[in-house]
Amino acid sequence: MVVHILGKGFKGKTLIDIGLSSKFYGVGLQTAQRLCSKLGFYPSMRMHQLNEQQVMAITKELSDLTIEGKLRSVVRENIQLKRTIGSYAGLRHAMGLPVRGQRTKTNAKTAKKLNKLNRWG
Amino acid sequence: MKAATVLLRRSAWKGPHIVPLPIAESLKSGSAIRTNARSCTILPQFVGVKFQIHNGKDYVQFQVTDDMVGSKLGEFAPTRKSFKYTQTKNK
Amino acid sequence: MLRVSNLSRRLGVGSLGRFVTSPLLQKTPVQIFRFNSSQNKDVYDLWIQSIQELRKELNDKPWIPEVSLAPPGQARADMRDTSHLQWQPTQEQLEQIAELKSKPIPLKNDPLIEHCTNLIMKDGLKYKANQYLSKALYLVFLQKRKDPVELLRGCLDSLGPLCSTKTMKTGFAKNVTVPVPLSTRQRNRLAFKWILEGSDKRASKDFSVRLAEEIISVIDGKSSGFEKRSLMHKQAALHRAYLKLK
Amino acid sequence: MSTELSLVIVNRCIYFKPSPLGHPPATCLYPILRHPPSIFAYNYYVCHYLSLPSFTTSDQILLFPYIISCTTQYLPTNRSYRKVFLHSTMFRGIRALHTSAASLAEKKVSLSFRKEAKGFVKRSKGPGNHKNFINVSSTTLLKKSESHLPDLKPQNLTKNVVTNFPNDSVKALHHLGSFRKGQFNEAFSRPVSLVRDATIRLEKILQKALTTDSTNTRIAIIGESGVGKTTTLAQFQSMAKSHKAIVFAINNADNFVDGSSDFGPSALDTVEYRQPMVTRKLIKKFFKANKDELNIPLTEDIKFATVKSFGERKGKQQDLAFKAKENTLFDVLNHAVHYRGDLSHCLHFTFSQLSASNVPVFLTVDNFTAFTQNPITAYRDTKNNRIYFDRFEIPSLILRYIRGDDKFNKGGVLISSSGKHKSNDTLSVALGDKSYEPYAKFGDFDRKLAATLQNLEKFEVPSLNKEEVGSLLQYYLDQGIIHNEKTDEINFESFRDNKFFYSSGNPRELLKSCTLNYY
Repeated sequence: MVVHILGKGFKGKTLIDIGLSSKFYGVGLQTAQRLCSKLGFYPSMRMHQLNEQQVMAITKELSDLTIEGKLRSVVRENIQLKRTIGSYAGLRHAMGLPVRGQRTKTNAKTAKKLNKLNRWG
Repeated sequence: MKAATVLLRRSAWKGPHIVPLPIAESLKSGSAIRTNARSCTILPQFVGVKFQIHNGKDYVQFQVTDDMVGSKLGEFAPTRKSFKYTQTKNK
Repeated sequence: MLRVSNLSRRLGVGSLGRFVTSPLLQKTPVQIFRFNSSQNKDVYDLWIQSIQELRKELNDKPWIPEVSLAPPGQARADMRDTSHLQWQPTQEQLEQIAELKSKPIPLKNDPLIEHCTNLIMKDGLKYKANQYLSKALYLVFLQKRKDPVELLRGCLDSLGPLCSTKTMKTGFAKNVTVPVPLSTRQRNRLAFKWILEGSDKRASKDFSVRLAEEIISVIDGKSSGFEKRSLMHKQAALHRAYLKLK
Repeated sequence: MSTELSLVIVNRCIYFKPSPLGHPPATCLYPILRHPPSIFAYNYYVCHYLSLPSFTTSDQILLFPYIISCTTQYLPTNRSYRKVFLHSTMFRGIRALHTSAASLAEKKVSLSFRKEAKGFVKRSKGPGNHKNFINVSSTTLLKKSESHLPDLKPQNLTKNVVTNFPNDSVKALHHLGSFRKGQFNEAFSRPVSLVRDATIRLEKILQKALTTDSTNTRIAIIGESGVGKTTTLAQFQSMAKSHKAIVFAINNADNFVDGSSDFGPSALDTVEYRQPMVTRKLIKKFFKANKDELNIPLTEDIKFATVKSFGERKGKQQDLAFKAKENTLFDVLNHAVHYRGDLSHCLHFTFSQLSASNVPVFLTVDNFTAFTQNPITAYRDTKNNRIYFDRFEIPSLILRYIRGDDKFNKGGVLISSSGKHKSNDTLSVALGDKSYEPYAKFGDFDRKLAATLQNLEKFEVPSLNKEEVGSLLQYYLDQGIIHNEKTDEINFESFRDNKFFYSSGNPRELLKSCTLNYY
């Protein structure tokens, strides 16, 4: 049984807080737990136990948070701002190199993969 | 930007790191302030002032804008030059 | 250690753990909650005094076994006391000793179980391997209500191949495959390895359950190991021409 | 070998060099205790392994009792250390001297390692994947042995007799969940228990409780892990059922605090939260186990409101009222087990009716230490703060009966601690075993809870003594569950002594050493 929340599918046996924190960018375990407590879910409640109203409630709560696309655009804006004011951090983002003084002779793989002006992850 | 990262950088009781600079004079005369204090925090009062910040070799000039407030002066004067290979002709 | 227990005895204290119980405190629980320290002043004085004594004793004097190892209630232990050596065993006891001396010391473990445990064992985790085997044998017992060790022995006996084949170099032309008889240990090993292979194909998460299921299937004659056994026998029979009979 | 042993021999006494843990390292005892068929064999081994030339035969013969006394003296009192100690290499199966006459040949070193073994590989998928040892051994249809044992009857209890739970109560106990997995019940034809001193003491308590109100009988059963607290409680329940008493059993207090079932705001004024799923289960169990005794006329009315249900059954259930004097508690609960709505008012109603009636009622709570070890539950309120356990309906109900706010006219309250929970000071201070530590942290000591639990009377289940171990072993031998000994050749007394020493009188360890011990 698959439960769909905000267009994401969850296995029925998944714990709610763990499921939410694993699928949404910007929702960690703590946020997910807080959300579950707020909606009165018990700790070992699983996805398949959610009824329609509860799914709607989760959706509503999640839509109030800055997550996924919204959060990504915020991150992008911040990087863009750094670039436009000409700061060093912006420069490093543009070059695709580590921002905080890490070494670049070797490693720096993650930075080379992720650090872009149009950062996605 | 998260508030926490700003707050965690430095104890609040210390206040921002500031170096005495002739801000008022510069605003009047419009002349650039030449300084080596790269670690000085940019305050709202600095907006509009021209700075010449030492990058180890030269003095890089820029004008402070609203968005720069909160950064350090040194952030806007890169200290490293990227390596470029140029073919020498007269060998 | 003994000194500490002396101290605790002096205080009438059961243990010197984190929660020190003094006789004054050991009253009804209601009184515990209305605990008043001024009542127990003498107890604390005694406590501090004892601690000081102990510290002094430990720091001042060197480690003397006669004193430090004295039995409870004795100040010193006479290490040179040989009076107890005068003791003589009774005739009956001597007989019993003589009788026991003729008896060999028994083997620690059943050799078959030991062998199977070693076959299960991985990375030297013998205790774990034995736990798995013991649990499996218990499950076998529950299903069959017979001595599972004997059942396992029977299993290995029925599953173990009698002979195997071995490739020998002739020194010229091609190599030949020669049937060879197997020792009991070799038979047991092959049989138990087949049981393990069979158990690996089973679904349960718990190895002991898988092993038990496989052993039971061998007892019932359903295991795939029997095919392997007959294959091996067939192979040997095929090459019986090369059998060397001295 | 002699260097490894930190034994000091003074005045015919053996002292173990004290180690930081306060007990001798198990390896010290290992060579001596590995084969303890009799005193003389011990001495033989001592001679063999210690290779201390200064000993004469007479000394060696004297050694054994001292080893035993020293070992028991130094057996660590701390439970976890004790467990380590018992499970260490020393605590292994023993093969008596008589059983195998193998030669004294040197032990061969085995070179066959199964390197490609997949035995320890974690399996993830496939049918039957869920089966683990404890479930398979306790739930599959196994061949049962046959035995004819006397029944556990409160009228004629004889010490050291292995008994069946009688037919009239065993079904109820199964409903109540008094028999657990991991108790090795599957090894026997049906659950059995030994009549011990504790059983007889409990029977006296039961006799008293049948006539007095529940504030006179508030018992806390305590004891070390595996000592038989749950079994003793089951014996009590069985005897109570034989007296036609009503038993309300909560067989695992963990269910209320570990966050495994749902919760919601309670409709009652006195408590904040209800737990519908566990309430329903409890009522079902209670009803099934006590059907015969529930013909109690009601003193109040109770109404079950219409429940809106999904689909076709829409609105089918009407308001249903049970009236005082006309209906009985049986009618109410018979309706309640099929009722789809909230049952917490029914639970409270049941308890108020039980309190009002003159039938003896016993409330038993097993694994009660779930509350003391973790008074703050895994549940969280809407502000994400964890909830204290007495804010839930059923735990608060239990506490009310322990405190004496509510009481049964006849009967009692029994709680039992659990060996699996981390021990803290709350229960031991409340029962007077430990003194009150004013600076203890909340995690170690819950003052408020301890004040409530002061009302409980301590009932300690001790370890088995030698005679009890003997009668249990005799039963196991009769049932043929012991295979690591050749039973026909056993010198029973030495066998019993060995098992007694190794299990240190702990029934669970004893059973383990008999059933899961193939060496």
